[in-house]
Amino acid sequence: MNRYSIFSLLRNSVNYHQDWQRAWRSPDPKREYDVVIVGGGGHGLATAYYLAKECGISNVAVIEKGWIGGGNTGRNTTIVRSNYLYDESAGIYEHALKLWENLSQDLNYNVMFSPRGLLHLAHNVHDMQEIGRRGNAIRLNGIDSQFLTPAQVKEMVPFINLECRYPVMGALLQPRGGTARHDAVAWGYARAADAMGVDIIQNCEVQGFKIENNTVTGVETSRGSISAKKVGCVVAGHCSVLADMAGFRLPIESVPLQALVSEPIKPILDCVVMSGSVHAYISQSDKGELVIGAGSDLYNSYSQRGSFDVIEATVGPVVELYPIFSRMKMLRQWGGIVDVTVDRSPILTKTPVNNMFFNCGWGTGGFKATPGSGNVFAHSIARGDMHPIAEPFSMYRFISGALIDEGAAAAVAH
Amino acid sequence: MLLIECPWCGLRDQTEFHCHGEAHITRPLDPDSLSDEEWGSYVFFRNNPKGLHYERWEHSHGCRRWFNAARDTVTDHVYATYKPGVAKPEIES
Amino acid sequence: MSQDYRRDKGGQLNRSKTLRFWYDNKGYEGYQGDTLASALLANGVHLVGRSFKYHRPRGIYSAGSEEPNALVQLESGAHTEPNRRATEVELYEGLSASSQNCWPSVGFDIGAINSKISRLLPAGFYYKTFMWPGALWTTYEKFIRKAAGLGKSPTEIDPDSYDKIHAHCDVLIVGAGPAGLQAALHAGRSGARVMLIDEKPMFGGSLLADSALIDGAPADQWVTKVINELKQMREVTRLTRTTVTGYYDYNFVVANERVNEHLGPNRKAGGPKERLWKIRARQVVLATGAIERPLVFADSDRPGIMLAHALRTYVNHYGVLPGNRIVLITNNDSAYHSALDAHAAGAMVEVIDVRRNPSGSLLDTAREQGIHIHENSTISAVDYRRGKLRGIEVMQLSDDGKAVRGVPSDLRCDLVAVSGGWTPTVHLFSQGKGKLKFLDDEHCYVPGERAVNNKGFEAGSCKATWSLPECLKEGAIAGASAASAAGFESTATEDASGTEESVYGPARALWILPTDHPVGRGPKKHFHELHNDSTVADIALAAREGFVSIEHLKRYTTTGMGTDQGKTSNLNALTVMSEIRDVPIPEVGTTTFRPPFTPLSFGSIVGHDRRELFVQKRKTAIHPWHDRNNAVYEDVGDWKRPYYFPQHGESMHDAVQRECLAARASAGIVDASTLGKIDIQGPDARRLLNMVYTNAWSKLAPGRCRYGLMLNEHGMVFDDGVTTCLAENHFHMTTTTGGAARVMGWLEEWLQTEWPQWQVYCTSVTEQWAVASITGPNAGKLLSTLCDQPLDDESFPFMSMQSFNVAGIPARVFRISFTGDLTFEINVPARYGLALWEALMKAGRQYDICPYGTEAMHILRAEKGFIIVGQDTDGTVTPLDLGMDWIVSKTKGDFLGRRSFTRSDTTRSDRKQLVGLLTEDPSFVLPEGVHVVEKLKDKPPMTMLGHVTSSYMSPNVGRSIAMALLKDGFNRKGSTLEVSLMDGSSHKVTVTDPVFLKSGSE
Amino acid sequence: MTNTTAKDLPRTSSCYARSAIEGTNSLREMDLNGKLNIRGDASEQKFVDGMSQVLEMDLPISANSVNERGSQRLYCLGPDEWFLHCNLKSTDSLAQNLREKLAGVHCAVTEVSDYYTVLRLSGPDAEGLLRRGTPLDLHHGVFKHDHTAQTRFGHASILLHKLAEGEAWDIQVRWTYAEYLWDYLVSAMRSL
Ligand SMILES: Cc1cc2nc3c(=O)[nH]c(=O)nc-3n(C[C@H](O)[C@H](O)[C@H](O)COP(=O)(O)OP(=O)(O)OC[C@H]3O[C@@H](n4cnc5c(N)ncnc54)[C@H](O)[C@@H]3O)c2cc1C
Ligand SMILES: NC(=O)c1ccc[n+]([C@@H]2O[C@H](COP(=O)([O-])OP(=O)(O)OC[C@H]3O[C@@H](n4cnc5c(N)ncnc54)[C@H](O)[C@@H]3O)[C@@H](O)[C@H]2O)c1
Ligand SMILES: Cc1cc2nc3c(=O)[nH]c(=O)nc-3n(C[C@H](O)[C@H](O)[C@H](O)COP(=O)(O)O)c2cc1C
Ligand SMILES: [Zn+2]
Repeated sequence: MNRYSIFSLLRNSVNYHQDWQRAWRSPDPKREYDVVIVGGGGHGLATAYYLAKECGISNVAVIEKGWIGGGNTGRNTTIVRSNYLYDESAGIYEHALKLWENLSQDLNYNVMFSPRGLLHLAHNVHDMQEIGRRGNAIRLNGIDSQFLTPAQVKEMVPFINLECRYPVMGALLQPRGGTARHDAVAWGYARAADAMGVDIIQNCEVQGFKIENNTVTGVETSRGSISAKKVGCVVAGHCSVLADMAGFRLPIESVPLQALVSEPIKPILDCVVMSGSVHAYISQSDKGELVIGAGSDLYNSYSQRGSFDVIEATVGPVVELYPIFSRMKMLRQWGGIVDVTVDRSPILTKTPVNNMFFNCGWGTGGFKATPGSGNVFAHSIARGDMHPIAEPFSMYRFISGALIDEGAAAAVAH
Repeated sequence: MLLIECPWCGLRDQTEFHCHGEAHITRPLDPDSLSDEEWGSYVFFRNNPKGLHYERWEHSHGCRRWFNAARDTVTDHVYATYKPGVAKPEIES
Repeated sequence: MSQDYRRDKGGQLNRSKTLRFWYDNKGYEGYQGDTLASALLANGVHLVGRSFKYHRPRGIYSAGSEEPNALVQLESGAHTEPNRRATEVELYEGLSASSQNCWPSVGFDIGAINSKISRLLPAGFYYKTFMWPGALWTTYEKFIRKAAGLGKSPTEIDPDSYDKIHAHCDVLIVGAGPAGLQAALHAGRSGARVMLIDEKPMFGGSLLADSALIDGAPADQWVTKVINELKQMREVTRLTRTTVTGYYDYNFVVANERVNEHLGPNRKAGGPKERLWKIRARQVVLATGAIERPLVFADSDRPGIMLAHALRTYVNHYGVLPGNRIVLITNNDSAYHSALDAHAAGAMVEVIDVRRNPSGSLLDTAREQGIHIHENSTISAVDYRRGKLRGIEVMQLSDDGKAVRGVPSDLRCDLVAVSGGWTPTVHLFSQGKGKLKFLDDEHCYVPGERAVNNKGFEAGSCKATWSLPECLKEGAIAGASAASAAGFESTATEDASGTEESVYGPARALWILPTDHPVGRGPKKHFHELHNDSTVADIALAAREGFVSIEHLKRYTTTGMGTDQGKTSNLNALTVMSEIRDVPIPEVGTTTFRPPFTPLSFGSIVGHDRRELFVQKRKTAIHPWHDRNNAVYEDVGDWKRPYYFPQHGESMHDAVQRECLAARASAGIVDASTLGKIDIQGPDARRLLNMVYTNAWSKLAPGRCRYGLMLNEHGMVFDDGVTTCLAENHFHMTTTTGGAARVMGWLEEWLQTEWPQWQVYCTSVTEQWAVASITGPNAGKLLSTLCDQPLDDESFPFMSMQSFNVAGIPARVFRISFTGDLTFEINVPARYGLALWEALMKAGRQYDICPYGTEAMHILRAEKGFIIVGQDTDGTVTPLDLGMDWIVSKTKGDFLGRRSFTRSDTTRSDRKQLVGLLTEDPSFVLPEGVHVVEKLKDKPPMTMLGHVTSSYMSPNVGRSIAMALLKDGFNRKGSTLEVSLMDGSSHKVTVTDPVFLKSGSE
Repeated sequence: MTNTTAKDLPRTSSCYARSAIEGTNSLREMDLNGKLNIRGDASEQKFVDGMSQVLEMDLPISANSVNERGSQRLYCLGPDEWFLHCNLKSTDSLAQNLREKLAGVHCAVTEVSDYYTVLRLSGPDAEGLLRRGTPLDLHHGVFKHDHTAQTRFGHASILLHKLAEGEAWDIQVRWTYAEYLWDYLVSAMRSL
């Protein structure tokens, strides 16, 4: 692997960049792998990377039906934070955040992780209670969190309308929260995994599983049959489709979630601001667009787009909270297919089929977990048993009742 | 933006409706006789198919009646809507 | 300044109306009918901005919404808007605009240093560097951020208003060029409801720049005739200055009308700046035309280089000849129209044709006019110095067109026009989920199969129909067919037939033109994408590095991601990639077309839903009194509820303490109107209650009330309230304020989908009733002054309801209590709410009646250990966790959520349970949300046992009180734990029962 | 004992505090009238007969249709739901009569006079103004005189009734949304 640095950039510029290697190979699938990962999103690629790097398993294929990063990894609003309420959630998201902090160096790929600070606004008494509870829990889990007064919010975001329909009463700040460059995460993991021997196979759709004695032995794909000792499915919005192929169901529904960007402008918003009650999630990318998370349509869909009224219901709150943006323009809107669980927590799990593992249910907020999720999932697959951080997220919690109900408790997305 | 035919009010804009997920899930008559798996499956587990989906809609800004729809989750095409209690129509997709 | 480049005649301008405007603080003049771009060109200004990445000087490239370059900051202050395309901004008196992305000026821009080090900044360079040392990234990032972006966001509040409207039609026609006009005419004649929409200020499309004859007369005369006929049709709506921005499912189309922005910020007319149309059409005819495709040659991004059709538009439509010595470079015939028109307008014109031995009638005409044609040639260099295009170098092409031969010759010129043929405008078709197909002969994508729900037709050059007579014919057929499909009788007629046909020879499939060094390996740059500064070399690099998927290519090079979304560049990017990969273009694929077609203002999307109309404020019937009495409000859902009533500058704390004391000392009154209320009737009403509540309802007698908890099927509490039996089969249910709609929905869901045969009806009556709740030891005495009803325990026991007149108003009075003291909840029809309240206040004067708000209400209930669903519960709490086993019937059989109790996690004995907490220091009030730990450690992480859900200073208990959800809480009663505070300190607490006030009558 | 009589009391909606808008287009809140929500089974003859006898009119039986007699209007809202507008004073007695007449029939009569209020919008632009908030097709060829529909206006659910004559519409709305609706229509008038 060419190492990336300012020096290699200088060296290559002499030759008009003719000598750069492929970031990852484009191999034909082998007949057999130790582990097949289905789904080349951030989570799947990270899983492969950590399998090779930390678990000594590099005979791994990542099988992607389209282009890597083309699922939700490539269409999310890039918010990264770890300030979740429950210990289990704090465990996995903080594990991820710690990995984010050195990810560019680890991968030798600049994923532009930008801990620029992340604000959750509280707009009513209930919100204040919610951030009070969460902020305190986060702190006791050893994670940074601060309460801000409206005046302090104003200092960070001078043009905010504190006196909006639901006045800003306070906020929860996670200084280490921020954003990362979504595409780079997929590419960086792919490149680093590839360098350790992982085969990344694009344009290859898994269409079925080979299952003998209730044990998975491989996958059937649009490019033929591939054997595998173990299979990890990390296909986000498509997890129910894969589960169906394996003969079981998941407590998941796939719904459209939209986002939009404005035209690029010079820097004006230097932190991430989220509001549940005035439903606005906004940050500004390094390229200059305002990146705005929209809501989801509450019907199942695999169409990768949603309704226009969701866009209206997204831009309304943005203008209410930030009236100066009224003359800004939407440049592009798009949608993703998010895999939503009832308790708004992910599923990392063994399944009714031996040697088959699922990592899904990240719904509207799994980008931030990418490194942590890939890491513990890799270890779980390697051990054949769930990593302690992943353990509570088993699909069987929906049978025992041990939900990790971030949804009910906090009702904040992303 | 769907156009949905309320069985009572006719074709209406999607924004008059709410979707309430998968249809034809019957509540077990005797929950006590169910294992935890069976109960969990009834409460939480869903088909979530890619393609034809039978689902419940409510004409919330109209007659406030619930009804069922057969819709393709890939094209978002609504094949049919029908009153509750009616058997699911066979759809060739 | 004079308009040196203005032609003496021609153009659809109002030359009698001179408009003054400012660009970069310099004054200019133009005419009414100009765009900012045409007026600048009339004044010889080409350089209008700096590019995104390399800060290269850029000029006006097109004459329409596809403009990638000429983006300006329009106006300043509250009216400012970034990234406006000068080619679309209509000129008005006093217009002021400035260039973007440059400092100190567009002519001399420090950022242009990027251009000097451009070799270091290939596509994706930032992924490869800025990683060392890790800690410095945030510093690097600041510089990167500053360098990126284009214009500036407004920083003042938008003074304009925006409108939004729904529309329905039988046939919607997008685009009013020859095809669209014909379609409108034919659909309109059938009597169908037609909408004709075009983004330009006037109808006519490409005819506005055309010198063609239709039916023997100049095209604009035909346009006028058609518009006049359309004006006569009552069912035809015509919208100019309106861009169709999105095509969604089921022919739902969004269009943005710029209502009066062309009048400038100081519009006299008033009215909205923009209007958003949300259209449902039965049939959608797309007649969106085509966009000219550029040729890419060395440094073809320089100011003074523009699309050939733009040149024609400026000459014919705007009466501007933007250069005197013009070189036109083309790979096709159609560009010769531009050469001829420019020539006719007085320019010296030469043509560089990349084809070998091109021929055809247009070329013959050109030659006849003395226009020199350099065959099989290209531009190998551009001479742009000191802000001006000065000339070019011409070289011969090799046979395969991939290299240049011979020696360059210089050609002096001040304008270069380019044409690489045309790309059909298929954006909307594709947004509407239509499948595109690639036409090999025409080298472009055209509409293929439509999505099943988006019915309609396409016509004209948006499907690669280039000849005018054909466009006219297709338009007629599309309009007539759409009308028929919508149920109207219609056939296409042969009018507008006598139109002269231009015959076009084949184009040469060559778009990336070589220079004297290999493309991408030398000082000259080939920009296929002007907006984001993406070069052919970038594509090659991306391919080399494995970003071969077109979607990867886009994201790696950012090609097509600018404000123009690659309207002029996308097909060239595909072509380059297809050559590199050596696969046909369809195999390369396209990126996804997404709305909006052109950027859509937030203001327009929001429309009326701003400020007071953002979310309705719901107020109770008693609100006017609250307003008069200084209430501070709390937002609960969309309701405004009095939070407390401060007197004479009291603090919130003081007011609330006073209210709490007064309520228990004598009498308090609270507005409880917002509680949800549902009227339930029918023989199966009890059955329903038995299913939705945890306790038993079979025996509740008429006139009696009972408290109930509602669970979801997970077994978790989601609402509570008191339900009263009004008559044997008739109940009045109350819900929490926030839960009203949810509970109503819950009941309807079960009744309509699971138990339709049950005989029971539910009707929401929340706003039917205004509710004043009086509480305190004197509540009864007070009430008795307003009614003739005996109120003693015997005649009106606790948990019962009676109907009688209060203050002469027919009322339902409930003796129930949320304070633990004697309480009467008086419900009257909402129209009497205020009168009731006023009567109670008047009668209560002798008892020092004290109105209190929600905060005091919360304290009063907490003193008695009553829960608030949503505060002391959070969707993970069962009735057993609340210590409310008494409310869970063991005998009545099944109810919703019951089965979930016996799952392994729900039966754990160490679940979080609701307890009371007493602080060691009675004057210390725990912040809500703090967590309880066994023992504070000196640093996190620490094991949390639970959190404080409610916490107050209780004046009646005389100390602080709190409730908490605590792991294994019931077993911990009596023990001492610690609460960890945000500042790192801790406070000792004792776990107790959550009932703090033992006194109180109910 | 203080006694307040019903008739001199203010009415519910906060719009009453506003004076009607008169001009090319006018908007006002109607005086409070009586309203009954009636649920029942249209396939049950006793119900149908009882209803028509008490109300002295035919029961409209398809959703979004209306019958009128004197000051009484009976809207059919859905398969088992009707809405009666009547004289405020006769509400009680009508409700009483219905309950008596329909005794033994499974049905529900609920007074909701105060739950809703009615705004009347009229004028040449009335349809255009309504289109600012409702997604329904209100074109005269589709939504005819004396048509009714339950639909949406902005965030509010409404019952829309195009009166038998002229460009006039009655909009029934939960009264706590009336102010919002009013303000919205005023905002719409400004953008004509
Ligand atoms: C609009 C939007 C905004 C969001 N905002 C945020 C945010 O701000 N912060 C945050 O943390 N999260 C956010 N999320 C969620 C986040 O994007 C996802 O949780 C996360 O990216 C999931 O990553 P993944 O790798 O699991 O899935 P994906 O990236 O979706 O990858 C799954 C891959 O599996 C492939 N696949 C599917 N089926 C098959 C098959 N049969 N064979 C082979 N391959 C298959 C797919 O093509 C896809 O590439 C957002 C999501 C959306 C849609
Ligand atoms: N000689 C050639 O090769 C060649 C090539 C292209 C076009 N033409 C000529 O151009 C004409 C094509 O006629 P036509 O009617 O198909 O197209 P047109 O270009 O005349 O009209 C299209 C219209 O659609 C409008 N439009 C496009 N997208 C829109 C949107 N999203 N919202 C609102 N308006 C939108 C444009 O403003 C334009 O006015 C013919 O005269 C044809 O001969 C010739
Ligand atoms: C964080 C982020 C920033 C984006 N910025 C831009 C942008 O500046 N310009 C643009 O055209 N699209 C931008 N996009 C949207 C993508 O073009 C694209 O719509 C998205 O990745 C979904 O893919 P699809 O539209 O091809 O389905 C951005 C997407 C994300 C996730
Ligand atoms: Zn309906």
